[in-house]
Amino acid sequence: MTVTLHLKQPPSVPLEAEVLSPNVMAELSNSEIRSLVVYHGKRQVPLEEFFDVEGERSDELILHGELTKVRMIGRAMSSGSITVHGSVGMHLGARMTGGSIEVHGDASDWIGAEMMNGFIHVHGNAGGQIGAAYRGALAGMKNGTIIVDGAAGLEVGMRMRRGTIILGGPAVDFTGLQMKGGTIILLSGAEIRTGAWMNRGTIISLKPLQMMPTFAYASDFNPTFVNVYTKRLKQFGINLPFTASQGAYQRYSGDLSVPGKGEILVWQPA
Amino acid sequence: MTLQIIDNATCTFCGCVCDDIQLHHDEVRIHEAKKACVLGTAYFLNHTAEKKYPDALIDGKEATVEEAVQTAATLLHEADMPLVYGLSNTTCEAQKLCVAMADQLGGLLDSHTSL
Amino acid sequence: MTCTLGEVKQRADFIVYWGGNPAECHPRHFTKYTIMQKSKFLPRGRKDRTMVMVDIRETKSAKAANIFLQVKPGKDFELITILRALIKDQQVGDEQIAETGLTREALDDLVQRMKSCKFGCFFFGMGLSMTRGKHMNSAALLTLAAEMNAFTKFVAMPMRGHGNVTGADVIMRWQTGYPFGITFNRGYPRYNPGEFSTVDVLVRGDCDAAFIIGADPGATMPQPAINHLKRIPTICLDPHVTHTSKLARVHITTAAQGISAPGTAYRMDEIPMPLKPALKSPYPTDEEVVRRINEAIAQKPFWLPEGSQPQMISTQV
Amino acid sequence: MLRITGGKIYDPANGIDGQVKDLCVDDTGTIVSSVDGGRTIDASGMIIFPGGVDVHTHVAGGAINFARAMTPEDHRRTQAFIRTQSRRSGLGGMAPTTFATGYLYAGMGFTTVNEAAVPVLSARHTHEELADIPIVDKATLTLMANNEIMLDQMEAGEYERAKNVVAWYIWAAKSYGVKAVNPGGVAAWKWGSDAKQLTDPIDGYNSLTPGKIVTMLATICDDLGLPHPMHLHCNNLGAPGNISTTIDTLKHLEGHRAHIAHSQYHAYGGDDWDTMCSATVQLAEYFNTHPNITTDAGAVLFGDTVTITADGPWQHLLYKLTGRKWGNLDVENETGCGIVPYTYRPSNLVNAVQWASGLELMLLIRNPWQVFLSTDHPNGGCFWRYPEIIQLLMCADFRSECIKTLPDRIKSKITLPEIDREYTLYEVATSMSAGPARALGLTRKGNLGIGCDADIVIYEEEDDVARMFSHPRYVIKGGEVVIEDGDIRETPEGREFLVKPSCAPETDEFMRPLFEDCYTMSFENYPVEFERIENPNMQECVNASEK
Repeated sequence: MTVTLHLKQPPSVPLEAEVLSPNVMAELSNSEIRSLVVYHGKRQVPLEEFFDVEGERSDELILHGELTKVRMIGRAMSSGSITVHGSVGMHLGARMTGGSIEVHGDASDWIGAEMMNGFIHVHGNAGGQIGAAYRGALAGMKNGTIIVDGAAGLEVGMRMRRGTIILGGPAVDFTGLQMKGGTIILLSGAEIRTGAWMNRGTIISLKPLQMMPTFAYASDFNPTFVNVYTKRLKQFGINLPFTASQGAYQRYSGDLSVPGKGEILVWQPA
Repeated sequence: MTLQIIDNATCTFCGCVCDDIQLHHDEVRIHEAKKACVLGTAYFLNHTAEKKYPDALIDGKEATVEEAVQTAATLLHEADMPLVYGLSNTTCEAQKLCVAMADQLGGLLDSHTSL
Repeated sequence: MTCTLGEVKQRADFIVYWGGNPAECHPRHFTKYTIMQKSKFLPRGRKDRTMVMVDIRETKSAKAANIFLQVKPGKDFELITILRALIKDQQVGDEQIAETGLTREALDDLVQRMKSCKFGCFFFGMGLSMTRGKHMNSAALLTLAAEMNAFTKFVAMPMRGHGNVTGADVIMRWQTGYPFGITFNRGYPRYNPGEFSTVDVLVRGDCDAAFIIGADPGATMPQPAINHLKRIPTICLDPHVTHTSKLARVHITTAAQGISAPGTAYRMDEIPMPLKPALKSPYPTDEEVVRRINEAIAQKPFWLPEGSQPQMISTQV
Repeated sequence: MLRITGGKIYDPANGIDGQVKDLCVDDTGTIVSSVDGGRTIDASGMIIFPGGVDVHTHVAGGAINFARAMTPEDHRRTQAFIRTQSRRSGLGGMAPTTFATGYLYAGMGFTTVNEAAVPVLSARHTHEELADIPIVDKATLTLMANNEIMLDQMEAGEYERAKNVVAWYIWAAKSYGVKAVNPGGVAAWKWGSDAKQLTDPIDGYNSLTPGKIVTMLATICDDLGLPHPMHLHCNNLGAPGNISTTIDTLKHLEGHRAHIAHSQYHAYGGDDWDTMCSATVQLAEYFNTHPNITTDAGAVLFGDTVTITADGPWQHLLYKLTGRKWGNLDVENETGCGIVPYTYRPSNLVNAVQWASGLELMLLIRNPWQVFLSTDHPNGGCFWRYPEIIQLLMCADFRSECIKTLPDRIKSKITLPEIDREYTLYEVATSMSAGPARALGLTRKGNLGIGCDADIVIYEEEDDVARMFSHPRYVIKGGEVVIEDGDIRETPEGREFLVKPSCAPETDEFMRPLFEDCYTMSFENYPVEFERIENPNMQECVNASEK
């Protein structure tokens, strides 16, 4: 049994719909779900004004449609699953504490911002501030995993404390800005200022990076933890090279300006 | 004709907001802005008390201020997500009312700073 | 890590302008507030002060500086970050320093001067805050200034541009808690630059009406933003008929602040100044027009039905 | 018009301790002996207090507004007031927005607040913010002790001139009195150092010491006849062993009236952070033998807050200790201020000593007319948490429970466990209303006598003291019911109290050249225009010798 929602017409202004969460739907009847309140701009309207709703009382949520203006899907969810067939708006899975979200399409900014735990997989591209801290907050994501198959925007993993972010496509600027822990894996590299002001944590890039001047080259090595990571990532179809016969990681440490103990590992094929 | 003088006038052209300007004016235009810099002088001398523009325009046609006020209120009130923006070249007194407007409308509020 | 301009005038013996051109954009900044003034603490005025200009090209302002540091375009963030490392005696490679367009000698000298001054001040302009990196560039300089206080007194201040933009910032903060980029769509203020800031809102087409005052986005914003303003009902208040007025559904001509409209404006250091208008305008003031629009809106049904909301919530979205 | 019947009245200003009595209020919002018609509130079984008075808080002006900008993360997690047709929205938290400040104060029965730190240069700004704080009445104190023009006169021994300068500034800032912060220390801080010893000359001066500033400024306040005496934030705030500085400062005040701000921060023994302990017994003893001085607790509550004071050196120390974000704001010629978000934790020994010291002072100073409820908002905790302090004062058992959560090593550092005093309702009413009103010289406040302002709080008696004081049944401000059953009913504008001390007419001409030397504003544009003050209310200055 699932709850399946089809978007009837795209909203003309952003639709804030934090009720699109398995926790909210789990105990509700179909008619209760239809009358949940969403915010079309400033107007409070029932969910059914924008969605056809099938099913009830389930923590498996399936969404269909062009949802790019629909924000806060899965916000603060703690369990269950959301599957989206289409593209979604900002704050997908922000502050979530558990459960999983899968998007067959693109996502926007602030995916998994300040999330505590859980799993997000976006098959298309994403925006900026993935797993980041909101303005002023000291810590971004504290645990969990975010995978984006495509490209990403600015400030990915800003101030993240734990957890893993994996980007299949390239990122833009300030990836891992002020990072405090956790791991960011860049399969296609990033533009500039990667790891700027990072304190702790690890950024692994399989493509060459333009390093910040305040990172110092330490050594070439093949750390065993990459080995461990590789095994974990296999289930998502991601292969990290780690054997010495394939090449080695150049290890940079920084950011000296903090001064921080973060590390950036850049893969150098043999 | 003798010009009237205002001492310690304030120039709002740039963020320095110098308040030591001496303005010489004849009630229609300012003829001299002593102590003001080139930018400030141009700002003071380019404005006049003449009526160069229509009071208001609605869809490009001249209208009274009252008509324009009512039309503006209707358009803003009908919107689902109105935006109040700018707030640079205006007084604090007007800015406070603009914040009140966004609050009253339930809309977006933003200034030049975010650019 | 900020102060009033009077503090700078009185005490600053080391002044750095970063990415700004005061000689042409804030012509009296030098003479009235900073390098040219004599004070009780700096009796010889200009001679007692050192001025450094950091910019990507040698502007008119650079000629007035004791030291001009030409940074490569787009390398401000890197340069400031290097300085943050250097003041903490961290080792940064020559090659890395060279990428910013400057030499180790120049930076060592700068750091030594920064540490040995009695009162240092950074002023930063749009050349820093509006180039790649944007607010992070400003944040970098503010952080550097804060960290310099471990050695001596140091402050940083933005060189705000147009008129009373500081006033807007200050007022929004006390009335809403946030300086810009705010939405009230849930009945209380929420803040997220990038989501609720105007360029982003317009480019994405997230609003369905716009009220523009004291700005001319029709002349300054990117084309997709202007196109959206054309699509939706736009209302514009301005002393002139501007580009925005021409694309707007409604334009109202108002008196110009400080020329024919009285009131208050904030200086870039957040000091409010009274306005003394010289002329009488044939047009109403912004204040009067906005008040009348607010009153007209108040006559219409309120968007949140009375009693439908709690008066206070303890958990926000 | 309003009649309140059957309530138990606690009105220390008139010696009324729980007697059942009717209160009548006329159309001007004044308490009168009888009224005809109007609403009647049946307060049978309820408790009636005069509206609370906060003698020391920071709710408006450049510094708190800077703190607002620095703490967006706190605005997001705090309570939000939703917009209604007639009422503005707002956010509470560590540095509430102006509208929310009014709602929150009124919501817990406070009707008068004193903004304790206004730099003259941003006074215009402070008044604009105060105008946006609804419901409560307001007073402001001008920061003086580091004003270089005044210090220069003191150094030169020109007492009369110094006095005129102070009078001139008070009226220019449209304020109600004088606040002295870390005398001489902030001026030194502007060069990156600090003034620690009361008898050492201040950096940049030959003979002027912090001690001399304290004595002279207190004399000036007395001679000008200000209704509120000098409001003093002593040197060496927050430092271990600062009790000696504090006692030394108090000795410089012999024979003068004075109010010592947030004395908790000035009552530490020990030599460093490891040995720091409470020295409140010594400080309380001084207060108990010197009725000429009053103080407010500056109590600390565990939890998050943002510290903001005109004491730049202390702030920078905090920043270094915590590594949290830091903002510092210096105002030309007058004062500076610093801002650091901070979390007080029971597990932290220093914080635990601070928590205990605030309560100790309130319990060890015997006369509640001398020690008032405050947290030095937002420094020790947010003002809307005052009911938690009242509970700690009224319930010794609750206090013991709280002490149990502190680290064991705390026992040798504090006196609190040995104190079994419990505040009575009468003492609470004195400490949160009647006492601070008297210290401020606001004769119509904190007083339910005939002719006073009808600022009245009505509580339903409850065992849960914290709940009772945070949820008054009714709050009446100036005769208007503003809070009823926890709902905001009305949000009238408050008044602002001002004084105009006498000032020699030649002061203007004397000030002009000095002014133009240090400031960047035109002399003429500097004083705040009287017309800008919303609902001004002039209070008289009476020279002590004329009393």
